[in-house]
Amino acid sequence: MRILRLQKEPFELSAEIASLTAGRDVGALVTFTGLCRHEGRLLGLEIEHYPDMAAAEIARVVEEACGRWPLDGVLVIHRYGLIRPGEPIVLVATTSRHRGEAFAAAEFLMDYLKTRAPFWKREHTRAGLGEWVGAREEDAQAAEKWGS
Amino acid sequence: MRILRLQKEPFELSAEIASLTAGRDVGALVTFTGLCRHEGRLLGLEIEHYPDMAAAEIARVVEEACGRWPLDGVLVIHRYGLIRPGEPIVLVATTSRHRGEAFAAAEFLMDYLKTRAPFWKREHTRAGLGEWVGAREEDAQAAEKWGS
Amino acid sequence: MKALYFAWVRERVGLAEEELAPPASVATIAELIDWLRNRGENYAAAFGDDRTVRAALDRRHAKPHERIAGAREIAFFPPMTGG
Amino acid sequence: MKALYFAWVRERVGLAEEELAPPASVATIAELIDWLRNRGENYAAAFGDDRTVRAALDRRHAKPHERIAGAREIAFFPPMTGG
Repeated sequence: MRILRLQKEPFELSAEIASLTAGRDVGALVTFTGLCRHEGRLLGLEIEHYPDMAAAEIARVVEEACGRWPLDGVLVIHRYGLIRPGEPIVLVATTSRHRGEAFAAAEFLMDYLKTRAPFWKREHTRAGLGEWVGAREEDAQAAEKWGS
Repeated sequence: MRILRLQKEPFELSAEIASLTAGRDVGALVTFTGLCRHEGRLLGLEIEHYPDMAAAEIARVVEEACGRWPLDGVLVIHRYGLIRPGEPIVLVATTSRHRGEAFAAAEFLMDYLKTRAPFWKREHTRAGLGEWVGAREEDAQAAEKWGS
Repeated sequence: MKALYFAWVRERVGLAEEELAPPASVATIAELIDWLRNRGENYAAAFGDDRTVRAALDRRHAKPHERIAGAREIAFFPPMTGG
Repeated sequence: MKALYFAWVRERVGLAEEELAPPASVATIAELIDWLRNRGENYAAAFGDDRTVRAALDRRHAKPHERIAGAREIAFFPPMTGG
């Protein structure tokens, strides 16, 4: 079971997880949700993306994860457009027989998506569209730890 | 924010996560759900526990995790009694500013709970209460990787 | 002291809990287990020959060499399988 | 070939996309970037002096030394900040 989606709209964790696990004999489920923070000043984040490449790149990263770990299910949802504080930006979920594999695959997916999926965040404040969010060196390092 | 609970009743992922994140400026959320599998033959799992020690041990493991990683929130719910296939047994959730810490803490919590929290699973089949589930050597190894 | 038994240790002993009054010569958890083994077949079956059975003193995990003096509650159980 | 620009590369170039027809001497991505830099201030500002700007050929990440022959679409963008 693989569910990969790019969308503008918010999503709801339980409903998404239900579609990944319904009718399946799942033992271990790991989810990661990345949320938009307020940080005391943001009205939101505006996320620009390269639609066709984003879909293709997410599919490639999922393919890579499925080759590394015996996963029963993988779900990746990434939003674009304006995202308000408290709203989810990205959801990754993995199901597997044993938890170690589900944890490793979910973290791998996030590390790879961060550095390979073509999305760019921009801060939205009272003054309007502001600074582009800079890439974090830690994200590049996190992706490197998985080897190539 | 720390939420630690032992309960007989099922729980619902979204509602539990909402209580961990509501009104907080959360950036990264990792959840682990352990579910009862059917395995083509089980009517469920009966979970026996040592109530006072289970609560104390979960609190100690959470304390240890909070000492190792800068977590904003931790949630641990563990059920006991009869659990039907498809139902959740355990939920661990961590929130943090960065995802690496939330992932590490959630996996640590599960590895420690598996080998330290006093719960014992027994298979429930058509023939009645059956075999006690044996401890997995992999679980002991998983806990050891975090050092002491 | 109060002894608690869980899971298959409880089933083999045939009791969920009981009061124990070991002689003063029984100082450690390992010595208490040896003393219990000699109380009957049920205890011998529960504790077996190896160290599979775990113990907790006053709701904290404890090793066989630890002393039982002062503890109000000791629990015996198989390796844990929660989570 | 079609060129796409994203995020601050798009803003500095002043275009989201355009058709490019570089001379035959422009063989690699790095050479295409050098050629673009000489087309105007906006391109020079977008591509800067270093290699911060990333490229994709036909929707796959590509390194500066890779050849552009045969590609229908090239995209230029800053390091990614999704997730």
